Amino acid sequence: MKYLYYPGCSLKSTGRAYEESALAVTEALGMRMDELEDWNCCGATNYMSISELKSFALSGRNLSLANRQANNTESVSLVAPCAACYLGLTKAKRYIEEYPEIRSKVDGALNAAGLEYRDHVRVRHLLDVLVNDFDQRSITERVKVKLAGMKVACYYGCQIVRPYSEFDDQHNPTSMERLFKSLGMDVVDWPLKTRCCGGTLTGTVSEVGQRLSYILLREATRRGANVIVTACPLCQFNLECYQSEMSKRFNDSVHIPVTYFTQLMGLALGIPRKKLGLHRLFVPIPDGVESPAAGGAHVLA
Amino acid sequence: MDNWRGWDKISYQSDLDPRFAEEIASIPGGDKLFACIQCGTCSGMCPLSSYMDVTPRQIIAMIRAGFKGDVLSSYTTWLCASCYTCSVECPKQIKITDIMYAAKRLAIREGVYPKKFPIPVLASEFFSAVEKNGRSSEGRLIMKFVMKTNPLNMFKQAGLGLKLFRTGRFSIKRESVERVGELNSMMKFLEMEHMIKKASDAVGVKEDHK
Amino acid sequence: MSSLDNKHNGSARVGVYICHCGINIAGKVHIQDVVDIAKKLPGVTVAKEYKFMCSDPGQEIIQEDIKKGLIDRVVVASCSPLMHEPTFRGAMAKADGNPFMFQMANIREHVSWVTKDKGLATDKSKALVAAAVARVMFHQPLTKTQVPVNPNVLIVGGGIAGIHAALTMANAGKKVYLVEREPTIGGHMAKFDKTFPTLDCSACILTPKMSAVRAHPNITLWTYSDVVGVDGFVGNFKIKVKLRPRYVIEEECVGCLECIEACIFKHGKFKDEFNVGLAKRKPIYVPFPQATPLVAVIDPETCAYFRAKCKKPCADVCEKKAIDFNQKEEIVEVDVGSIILATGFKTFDASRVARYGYGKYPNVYTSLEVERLVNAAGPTGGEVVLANGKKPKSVAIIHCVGSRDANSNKYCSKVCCMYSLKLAHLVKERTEADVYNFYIDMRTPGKGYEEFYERLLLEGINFIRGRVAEVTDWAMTPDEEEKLVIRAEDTLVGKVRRIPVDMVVLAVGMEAQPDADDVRRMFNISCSHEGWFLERHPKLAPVSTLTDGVFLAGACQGPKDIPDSVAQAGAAAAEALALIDIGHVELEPNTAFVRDEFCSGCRTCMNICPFSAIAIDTEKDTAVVNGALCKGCGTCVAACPSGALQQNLFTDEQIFHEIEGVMNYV
Amino acid sequence: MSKPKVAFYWCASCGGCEEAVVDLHEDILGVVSAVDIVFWPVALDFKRSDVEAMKDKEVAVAFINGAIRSSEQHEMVELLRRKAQLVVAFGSCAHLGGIPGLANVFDRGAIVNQACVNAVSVVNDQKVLPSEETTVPEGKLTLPLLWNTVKSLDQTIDVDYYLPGCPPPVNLIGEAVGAILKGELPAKGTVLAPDIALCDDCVRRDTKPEKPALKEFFRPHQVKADPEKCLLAQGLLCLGPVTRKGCGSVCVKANMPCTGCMGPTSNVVDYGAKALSAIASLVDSNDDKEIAAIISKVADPVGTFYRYSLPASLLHRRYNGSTERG
Amino acid sequence: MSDKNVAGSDFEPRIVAFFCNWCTYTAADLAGTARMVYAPNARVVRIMCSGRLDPQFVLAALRKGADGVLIGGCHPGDCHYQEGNYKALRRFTLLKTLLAAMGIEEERVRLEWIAASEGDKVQRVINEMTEQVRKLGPLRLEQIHQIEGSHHSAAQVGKHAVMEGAV
Repeated sequence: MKYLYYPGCSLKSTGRAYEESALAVTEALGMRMDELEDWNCCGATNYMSISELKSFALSGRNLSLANRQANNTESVSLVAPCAACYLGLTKAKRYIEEYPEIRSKVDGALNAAGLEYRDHVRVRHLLDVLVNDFDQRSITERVKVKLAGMKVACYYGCQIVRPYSEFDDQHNPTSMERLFKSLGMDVVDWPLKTRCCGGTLTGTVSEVGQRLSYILLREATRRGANVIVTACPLCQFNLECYQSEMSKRFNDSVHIPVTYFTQLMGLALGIPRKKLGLHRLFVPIPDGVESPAAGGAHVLA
Repeated sequence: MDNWRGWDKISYQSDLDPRFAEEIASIPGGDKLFACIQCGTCSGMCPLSSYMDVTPRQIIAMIRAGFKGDVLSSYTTWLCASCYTCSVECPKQIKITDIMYAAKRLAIREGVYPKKFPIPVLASEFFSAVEKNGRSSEGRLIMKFVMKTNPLNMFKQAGLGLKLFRTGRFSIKRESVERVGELNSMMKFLEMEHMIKKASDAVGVKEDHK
Repeated sequence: MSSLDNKHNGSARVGVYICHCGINIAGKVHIQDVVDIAKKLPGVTVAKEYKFMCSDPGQEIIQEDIKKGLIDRVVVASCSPLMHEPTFRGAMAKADGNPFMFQMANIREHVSWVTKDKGLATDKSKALVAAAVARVMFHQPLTKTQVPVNPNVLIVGGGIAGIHAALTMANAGKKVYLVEREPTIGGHMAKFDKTFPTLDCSACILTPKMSAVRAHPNITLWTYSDVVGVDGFVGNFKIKVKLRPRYVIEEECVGCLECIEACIFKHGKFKDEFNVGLAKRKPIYVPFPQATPLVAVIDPETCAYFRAKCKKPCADVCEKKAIDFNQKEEIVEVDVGSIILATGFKTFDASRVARYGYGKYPNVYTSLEVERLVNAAGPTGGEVVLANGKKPKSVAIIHCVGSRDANSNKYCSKVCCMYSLKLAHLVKERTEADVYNFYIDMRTPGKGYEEFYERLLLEGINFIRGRVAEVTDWAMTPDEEEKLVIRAEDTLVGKVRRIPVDMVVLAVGMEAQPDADDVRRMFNISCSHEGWFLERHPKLAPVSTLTDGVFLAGACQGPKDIPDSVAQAGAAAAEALALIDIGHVELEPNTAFVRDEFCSGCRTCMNICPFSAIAIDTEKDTAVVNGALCKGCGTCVAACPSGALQQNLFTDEQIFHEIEGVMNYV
Repeated sequence: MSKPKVAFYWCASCGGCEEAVVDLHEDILGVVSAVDIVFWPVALDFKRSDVEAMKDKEVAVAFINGAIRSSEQHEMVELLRRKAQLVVAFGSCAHLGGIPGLANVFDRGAIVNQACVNAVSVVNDQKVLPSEETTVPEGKLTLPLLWNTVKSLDQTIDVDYYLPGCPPPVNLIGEAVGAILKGELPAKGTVLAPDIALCDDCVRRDTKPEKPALKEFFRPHQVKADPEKCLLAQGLLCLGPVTRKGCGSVCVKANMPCTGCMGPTSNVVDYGAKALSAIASLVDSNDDKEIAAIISKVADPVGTFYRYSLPASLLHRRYNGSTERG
Repeated sequence: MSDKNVAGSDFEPRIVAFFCNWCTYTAADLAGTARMVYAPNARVVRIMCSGRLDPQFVLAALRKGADGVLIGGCHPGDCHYQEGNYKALRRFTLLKTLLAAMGIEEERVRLEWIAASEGDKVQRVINEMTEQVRKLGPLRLEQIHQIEGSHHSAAQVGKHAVMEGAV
């Protein structure tokens, strides 16, 4: 299986820590993941509002580049850590392959640029790869640090499960919970793990968007979580960066660390905090939660 | 009675656009829209429906009935955060999120979206940046967006910006693909296709009238 | 191809009759054009059109032409042969023509109803008529064979439909074998407390019928049994029934239930299937006090004797020595002439709709569970209580769970609106809780049904038009704490509402039995998309199937309430009785036959006959077809390497000419 | 009364049919004494002009073997048709198209290229191909046109009777000639052989199981066939059940499966389709993958089922797609 | 029909459909009852069971001018005659290899399992096949043979195979 890394725009700016931790974790697991050369925007949510076809063509270019970079092999996964990119690419692939009229236009556009579309490339979310391509026991064995007292609320958000749930249950996904149990952490059951965080509304119509995020944070806290992990740069941004604003707006004290799932995972695997971009958090993971693990098997028990 | 602001709420058939539904339904898989039984699952599931001026269910009904103006100028479509909950739970498997997109595209094309509403502005800024450079530069996008919608917000958001800047999460560097030419050729091709289609549609319309 | 050229009966005189079927055909086909073409076809001596060929005057046109000697064979272009072939064959026979000198061209179902363009529909009709004419030229006079009908009947399923059919047949003096797989008959109806809209007690009207079945001299009742084999054909089925061991000798047991009392388990410990898991039973049990037969059954999975050879207090206490741990499964074989399938339905598995929280939140119930809760004979003695034993103060009833939903079942289950109203009434009556009914459309067509809806409206039940989005347990407001929260759009108001309740009732829809596909295979019938048994015609033959002699009753054919099930059971019984009354069935003469002079005895045919109807005549060294065993599929004919085997009504030359006919492009 | 005149002619054939006539041995003398052979290019020195000089219908019977695949053969058989009262298609090739008929899975271009350029034994660097007309200093030279499609005799001229077989069995030839001489002729178009399949007098028939179901097919070189048992029951594609008897089952007696040279019985329209149907009916599986696997063992279905009858089949020849027609 | 010009753009495929009486023919009736409009290009020949389908019928249809042949039978396991459809499948599998060798495109001869309840499948399959065959263009073997047989007057392919012995 060959992996190509599709960062998308956010992982190069607001989501830098996601990129840092994702690359650190995959490296620690011995997984090679080259960056897709000259990738472009996935044509996500906002783009779709203006031109659907152009959005598909943009994703078409990424898929076509991936195929070329993988020398046309049939077992290449284009790994997108960003949920919106994952959906943008998945949706484009589905529509291109399902609707001949879209296919012919995308083909035409790609040909005009000297590119060619092939069905081979699999679009994968990083979570899918880490949960399903690795034996969870081997991950347990690699745990170097025990994160005492961490009660994790796993937050999936929308777009890795909807509308296509390719690697997990649509209504009750459990991939992240399984992963964090393998990492020896307690997970909290909460019913809102796939409810929308508000997306870009937190910035555009903030009174609405932030309320959505606030509901999530409040319920997670109420259910005993002391850290939330996410698998999407926008979700992480919304849940973390507006906490002080929310506290004012909703007259409540909102204070809970929100990390990328790869950051907390990296911490358990013993990767230095800095390498995981943990210093970039607004709400830090408290110092001293780490203690050396007594060995993989013990963690499982 | 002083506060009574009466208006004629009746809708005349001549004010409706009977082709609106067909137009929206022409998106891939869009014809399922006609199967809607108005059960309201979409509105019930929608995390944003409580903030919308009309519910998603009503949007479908309005599209079907030809209330083009009301649909395109409503806030509902722009509040849709594309979480796809409605699409997944719809008992008739109507691709409601895609329909919202279709309505947004039409609103922009016809210039009838709620003008001062920030969301279409963000979408257009995002679109033009990506179309030009192939990537979005989040920092620049946010700045431009704030300038265009509510410059005063710049000060309100200064704290957040500063924090982002300090943690290395904010940059105003312009991001771009290397081979911009490739993208340009692709977009040109699609625009040509679009123009050809429009032209031929226009001819078709003319013949219809004869 | 010369084999297809002009080698028909030179003296053949074909009459072609084109039916308008009102405007059904005439609206889409230029009838006169078809008549004109027909007139030009070789062998055609008469070509006519008429408004309704199947009507008496229509049939008389054909009969007169036969009597006048104008024609000796007939083509009718009208509807499907599956619809009216018997009609026209009958008409020919009445005029002393041979009914098999007949061919139908299906220009309604296959043309006028499915074609948009009138010109194209006309062209297609012409071709189908040409094909029928080309083929009928090679028809030969044939006669039907008659076989007697065995007057016994098999009824599968002992719910209300099976019970009613069994009693109807038995009262008419026919021998009935009633097979039920549960330990008792009664089906779903036995679980209900009241029936809508009259609210009369379900048990009060059902149990007398159950007892009547048990007591009837003409009914053999096999409970805890399955049909495992079906062979033969209409009038002459051979049935194999497996009687599972219940470890209690049915003939000896008097139903005193002392054994249950004596069981080493002092209290029920295992899932009580009859109470849909709301109560516990012992390893030895009767499903409910009015079970029929009232004979205990031992579940070997849970009985301690089977697991550890413990003491046998149940056997010791039984004065009749009815308990027999050595009982073995038994296979009985019976001959019947007709079969009524009344295998019923199952309720939708509510856990498939994850967002309603069934299986996750203890106070989310299915409607069937609430039927047991409101039932005075149920696990709570008719008290509607929550998992913690308290009475609910507010109850939401969600309609259409597993119905009208492309993600589960597309169809409307037909009974849920009405039973939801009934449950709303009963819950309100028992608990005085606030009851909210969430519905998409309120469907109350039926005698007294709409009136019942009005009664509930007046009783103060809340009706909210909107399909519930989700049932959750996270609170937004203080009054939502510790409650189940319903989120739904009140579509009539146009607002999304959150309503906290104590109890949620999911009105689950009806689904085909999970083994319906195996059952239909065994009985050689079809299922619809949704898995319901397929009737022969949705309107005109709603209780018949495509397999002669097999009839349908009750919800195995589609969602039905009690009155509909009973009505259909009566109809199925009437169909079976009609068959028995005639006393014989006529078999289509479409059997295969060997032309000895061409048969080299190569045995290719013997290999593939599924009915072992072909043997070698050892004297002539040729194959011979046993006409009584041959079912007329024709697969041997297709295999015969030298064309020696042929099939009546489907000979090679008939089909070759029909092919040439359909290729008649004008 | 003069002796009836008889003509023999060969078209696209191997010459085996001519051998068969000679194989009549001393019986040929009887034939020769009873008839007057007026045309037999392979044995006697007659010219086309001799035939052209005859009156129409002057020849009592013309025996024509070989398939028809060139303009010359076509002209000759039309000429013989005019001159003869009866035409007998002699042997598999004239009857059904025969082995040369398998050329119908190719087209003329491919055949000429193979024969004149690509065949390993050919040296033709300039890739010179035969053409209908060539101009040389001495003038114009012409060659007959090779047809794109091989035809059976009755696809080119009207045929009265057929003598099947590759070559026709001697006894059938004798009986046919006898019948003609005596004027005891069956209906026109009859195949002059028994109208029943080979199994009818196959010595191995009784060894065939009641249900001859097969899980595997073999080609003759893959197994050592039991010389007593039904070949089909051993998985060998013996086409005896599909093929007219009359040959004396010589192949089966030699432990080789029947390949069908006698053609089908009169009830069968398309030999190959029927053979295919019968063989597929023996496949013992209901699983689509297993069925495909068993059937994949039938090598070269056209060559197997239409070895002698492709031109006379319903499909007649390979179809080259809608773009290449004309 | 407006397809006199066989190679022209207004080509209308001709499809002969052999439907088994119990499943597919009934399904076609159901499509009719439900008024499911579909392409008029397929014309149905009813046989009692797909097992009756002699491969000769397929070739005869093609020979007589069909551009495609559709065979419809009950789903595996559903045959009214226990396993006639499996026999059809065995013959069809072998026939397909033969047709491929004869240059007949795979899409022209199709076997479909269509249950009595699947009226919509009849509609879909016929529409789909009509379009596939339309894309392939005409087959029209009969016309090819006439063109190639222009050397002489009457093409008499299959002459030997006169059906004898009245049934």
